[in-house]
Amino acid sequence: MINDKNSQKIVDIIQNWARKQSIWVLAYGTGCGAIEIPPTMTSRYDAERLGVRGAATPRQADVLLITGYLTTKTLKRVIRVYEQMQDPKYVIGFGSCTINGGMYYDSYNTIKVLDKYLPVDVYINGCMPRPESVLAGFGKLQELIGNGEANGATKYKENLEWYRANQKKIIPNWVMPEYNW
Amino acid sequence: MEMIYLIFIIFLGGAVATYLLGKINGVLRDITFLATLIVPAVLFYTQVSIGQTVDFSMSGMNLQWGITDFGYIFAYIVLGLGVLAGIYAVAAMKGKENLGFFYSNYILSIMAMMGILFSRDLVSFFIFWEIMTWSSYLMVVFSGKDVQKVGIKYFIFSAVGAYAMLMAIVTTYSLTGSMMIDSLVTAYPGFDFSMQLLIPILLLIGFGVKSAMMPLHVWASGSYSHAPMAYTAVFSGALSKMGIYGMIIVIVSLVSQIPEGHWFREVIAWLGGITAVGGTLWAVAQDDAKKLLAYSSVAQLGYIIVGVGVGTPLAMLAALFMAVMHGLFKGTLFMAVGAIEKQTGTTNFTEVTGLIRKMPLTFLASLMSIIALAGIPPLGGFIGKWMLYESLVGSDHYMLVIVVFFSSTAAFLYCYKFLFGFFLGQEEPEWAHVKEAPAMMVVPMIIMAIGSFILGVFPGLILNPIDAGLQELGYASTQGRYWEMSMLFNEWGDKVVLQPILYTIIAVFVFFFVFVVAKNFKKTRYVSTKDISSSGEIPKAHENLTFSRGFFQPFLRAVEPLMKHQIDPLYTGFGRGMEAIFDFVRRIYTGNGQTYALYAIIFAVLLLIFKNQLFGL
Amino acid sequence: MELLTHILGAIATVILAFVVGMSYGGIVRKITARVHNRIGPPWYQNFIDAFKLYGKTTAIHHGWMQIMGPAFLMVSSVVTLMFIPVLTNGGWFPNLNFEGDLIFLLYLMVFGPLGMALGAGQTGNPNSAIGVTRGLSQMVGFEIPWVMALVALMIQFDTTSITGLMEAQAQSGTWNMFSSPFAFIAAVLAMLGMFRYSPFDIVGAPTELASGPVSENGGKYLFTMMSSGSIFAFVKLTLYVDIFMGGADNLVILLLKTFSIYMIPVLYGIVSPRYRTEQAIRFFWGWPLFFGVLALIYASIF
Amino acid sequence: MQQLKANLIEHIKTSFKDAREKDYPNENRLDFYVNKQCIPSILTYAKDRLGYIHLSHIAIVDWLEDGEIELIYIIWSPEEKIKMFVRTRVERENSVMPNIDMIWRQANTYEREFREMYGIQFQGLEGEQDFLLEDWDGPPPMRRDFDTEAYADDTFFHRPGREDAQDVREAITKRSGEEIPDFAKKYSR
Repeated sequence: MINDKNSQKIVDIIQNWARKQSIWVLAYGTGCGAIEIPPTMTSRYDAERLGVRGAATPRQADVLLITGYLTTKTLKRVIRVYEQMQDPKYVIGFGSCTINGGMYYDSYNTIKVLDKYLPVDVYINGCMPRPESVLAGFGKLQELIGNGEANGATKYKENLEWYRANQKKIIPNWVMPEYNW
Repeated sequence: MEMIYLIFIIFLGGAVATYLLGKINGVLRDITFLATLIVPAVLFYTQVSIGQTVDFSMSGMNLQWGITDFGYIFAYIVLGLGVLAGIYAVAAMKGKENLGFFYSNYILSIMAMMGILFSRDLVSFFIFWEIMTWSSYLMVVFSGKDVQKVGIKYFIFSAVGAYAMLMAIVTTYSLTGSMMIDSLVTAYPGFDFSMQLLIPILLLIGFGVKSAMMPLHVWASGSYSHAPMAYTAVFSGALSKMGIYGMIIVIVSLVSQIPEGHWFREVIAWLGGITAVGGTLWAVAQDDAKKLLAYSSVAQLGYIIVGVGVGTPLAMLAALFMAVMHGLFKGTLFMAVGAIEKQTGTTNFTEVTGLIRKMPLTFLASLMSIIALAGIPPLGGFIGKWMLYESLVGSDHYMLVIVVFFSSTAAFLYCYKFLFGFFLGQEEPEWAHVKEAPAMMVVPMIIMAIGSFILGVFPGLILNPIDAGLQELGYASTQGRYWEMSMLFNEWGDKVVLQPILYTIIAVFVFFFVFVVAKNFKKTRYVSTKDISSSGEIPKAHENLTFSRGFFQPFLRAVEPLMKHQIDPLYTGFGRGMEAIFDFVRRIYTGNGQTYALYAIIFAVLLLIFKNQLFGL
Repeated sequence: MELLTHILGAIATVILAFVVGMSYGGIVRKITARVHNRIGPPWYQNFIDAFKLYGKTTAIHHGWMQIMGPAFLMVSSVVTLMFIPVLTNGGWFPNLNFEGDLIFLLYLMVFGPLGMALGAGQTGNPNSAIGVTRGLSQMVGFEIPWVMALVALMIQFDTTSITGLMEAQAQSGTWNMFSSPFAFIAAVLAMLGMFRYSPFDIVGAPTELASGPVSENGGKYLFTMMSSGSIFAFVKLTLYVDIFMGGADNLVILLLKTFSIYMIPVLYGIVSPRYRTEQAIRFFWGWPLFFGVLALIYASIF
Repeated sequence: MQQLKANLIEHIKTSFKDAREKDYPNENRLDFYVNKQCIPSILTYAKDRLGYIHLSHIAIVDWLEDGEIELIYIIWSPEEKIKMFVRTRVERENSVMPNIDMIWRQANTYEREFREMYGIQFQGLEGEQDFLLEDWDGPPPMRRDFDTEAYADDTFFHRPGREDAQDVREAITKRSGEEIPDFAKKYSR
């Protein structure tokens, strides 16, 4: 009964519903994007009504919200934070900088394409994206989770070598604990 | 031959033999040492019956030895702790120098304590008391560190206590013409009031020093932390209880006979309460485990003194139960500190961290003892605390119960500090090599921890002899009224039933253990304590992230006004003043013949001037 | 058979406490949101969060003690619940109401936080330990007025058991909050600290301490802590209702009374900033202590 | 003010023979070129004798055409209210500057930054670990001959579609037929 595929499916549906309704966000506030988070959370836009809520540490968080450009120095920390998060976990790339480098397209120390290094589930476009688009992004993520399509973490796990190769290319001194869960 | 003599002969002979064998062979010495502890203990429990006495005469004084019901309780503590700590000591002191001296001293201490419990007359009581003091003094200075500061402090306070006691004994003899404790008790109500006040106060100074009562506790922190830990377990666990033993006899048998005794007891109870608060607050402020436990001992003895001072049957039960429990858990904790000191070489919380995975059994014993110390059910410390509170509330000591409660709540702080400081927190590579202590050290700790667990569920086991002892002191039987095998009642008949509580806790625990913890634990994998969420940073191996300095700083800031007043400076000031006077006196002797001649002339002149007044001519 | 009903009743009590505590938590979030002029999450949001946390994988541990910590907390909450008379006449929840008394309860309630503190210590995160030390220090602060209030009640009614206090209230016909008002005030002021809403929430301050003791715990650990926290909240509220408001005859009255008393720390907390630890301690040793002393004097005179 | 300035110049010129004054119209400013070996001594002298107790800034200019790098130590005397610029030039390649962080502790931060960003070495500079650039193995990035775009192209991934550099406004015009106002056209590419 428990190992029955159909019952597992039902459990998945319920769990996906719960995951969708309860999104605890760890905002990695690099760059200017962090300033868009307070209005999103406070009374004007009130993300909490959608179940979106801040988490204090990566262990508790579901969503890693990367708000802006990542230098090679911060990328190391972001990878670390992402690997400390517990499954199921999602990544939202926030702002143009995470998509294609934005205004830092020719900078010598910021990465341009986040999804080469971390599995991004949802991108929120804009420089900066307004709180409305942030909410839209969360809505999209909820939709993906509800359909069981937000499987970035699985992708990361399966293609770990590819991601590692990309990461190590710009972080030559690689000292990081093993990632094996 | 009388069994009582035999016990003492074994003790004495063992002490000498261990000392001598210590020069020849280590193994033989250890075996003799353990035998000297275990054989008398076995003899005592099997052959000596309560009430059995031996009389003899020495230089014209009649002396009497024999064990009473009341002394029997303390004999449990002394012999039980003595044997277990002795086994521990053999492993703990291995490789130290001058061990024969240590062991024979240890045996002498145990013998002296047994002697105190056996003494039915004041002379042998005093002699054994002095042997105890001397042997413990030699233990305090055994390590040879800070002898000036710590040893002298202990020595001076013990000496003052002993002189006070001697004065009381001599006064008693001059008043009654007998050295028997019983005759003092019977003659006491007939004394005049100043004597009725003087004798207990003098005796209490003597006993208060050993039981670290408030103004006389100054020696305790230093001495407890400087003696070898194997001995401190006995020092704090059993030896300090001798002060309690004497104190109970003084307060219950003597002072309670007169109407003013009520106020006397109140003062003692409040002194105990202040001792508890002061000891606790200073314990919270310590960074060294030995010091922390030393101050904690002072605080715990404070609770016992509160119980003794209040003196209702329930309070006496509480005090004696706590005395037994304190021997158990504080002995374990001192042993644990000794084990950690042996394995790491330091006892400072700011240096040692993260030993839980290296010394799991020591941690387990410490955890159980700490739970007992904090008074959390279902371990034994709770029983004593519960009875103390109920007795305080029941006997209208409303402010005192708040004071005691404050102290015991603040005790959680140092309890956590002890566990966190040593066992939890970051695992530093510096201590990666640390192994669990040898079995001979761990087993006594575990036995005692289990003992405090059993007493927490079946307090009747130890309340039974306590009850017999209290009846000896003139209390009515309390069994059925205040306690049963695993039930407690207060003055108003409200009860705590311990067994269902234990079963509930075990049932819920097992449920979570099986269904949540164990299942989870298997599925998860261990990560080191460097793998923590520290803002995405990866702490390097040498980066020390342990939080151990200024551990309770906010709390200490809040209670700063309470801790501003210390008794130490007063004593130091007194000492300085005396020194100044002596110094002045010394200056008279300049060593110069001219000056002496001048003195003689001045003296003659003064004689001449005042001769009329002096000689009435 | 009797044992079976007892066990079933106990399970029912735990479920009730869990549901009520969780719902209250959700309602508090809603109320907080309304005070902030937000819409806020639905009242059942806490259930969703808990379910999601339970569904998360928990792949790591820092040692036995980290897992035992939440278990300690849960055991403490459940066992404490067993000793609280949920309804005045025992009713459906007989449990162990008559086996313990208030002082026993005071010490039992410390069991969980201590175990939790050990669990937090095992993780090795300095923030956890800092949070724990703050929590323990704060506890010393609020326990004093709280114990004063309890002692005042004990000497007023010559009993230390909760059922005894409830019977005394039933006999006199007035609630203790009216017959011994100072004790009630002291206890309520102590309750502000006990629930750890602001201004006394420095223990798990999310931004400066990274949520303190729970900072290394996610997934199932956090689920266990969250649910036992909810049960514990229900325990405390029921205890207050039992000893100050005469208990409750049925569930509706119980819910009404607990909710109304729950609103005191919640509404005070919503509009308050945060105290530092020593400020919090001094707060409790100010007016609450004064009312505690008044309560003691009042109780020993009358 | 002029008198004061003249005094200061004289003081410095008598003490340091190779100091060349750089004329500058601003009246509360002194400007010198000195040799790099003189830097610690002239700064110490200014700090101890002339009351220039405050190091405002250390500026750096990359004179690519001259093959030199110029360091400008800007110090300030709160009593005389005159800024002093002490300039020195060193070779771009393989040059070692004297270290002044024992005179002003805060100079350490500037010097570590210059070391990383311009590749200038300082004698006996503390702090071997990386300061701003972690894991950097390229050339010093703030030099003028460092081609940041080429480096970025070389090192990082780029998202396709980025290179065409289309004007957003034109793209919108094409898509939805919106007119671009005349004044805006000159900004379009």
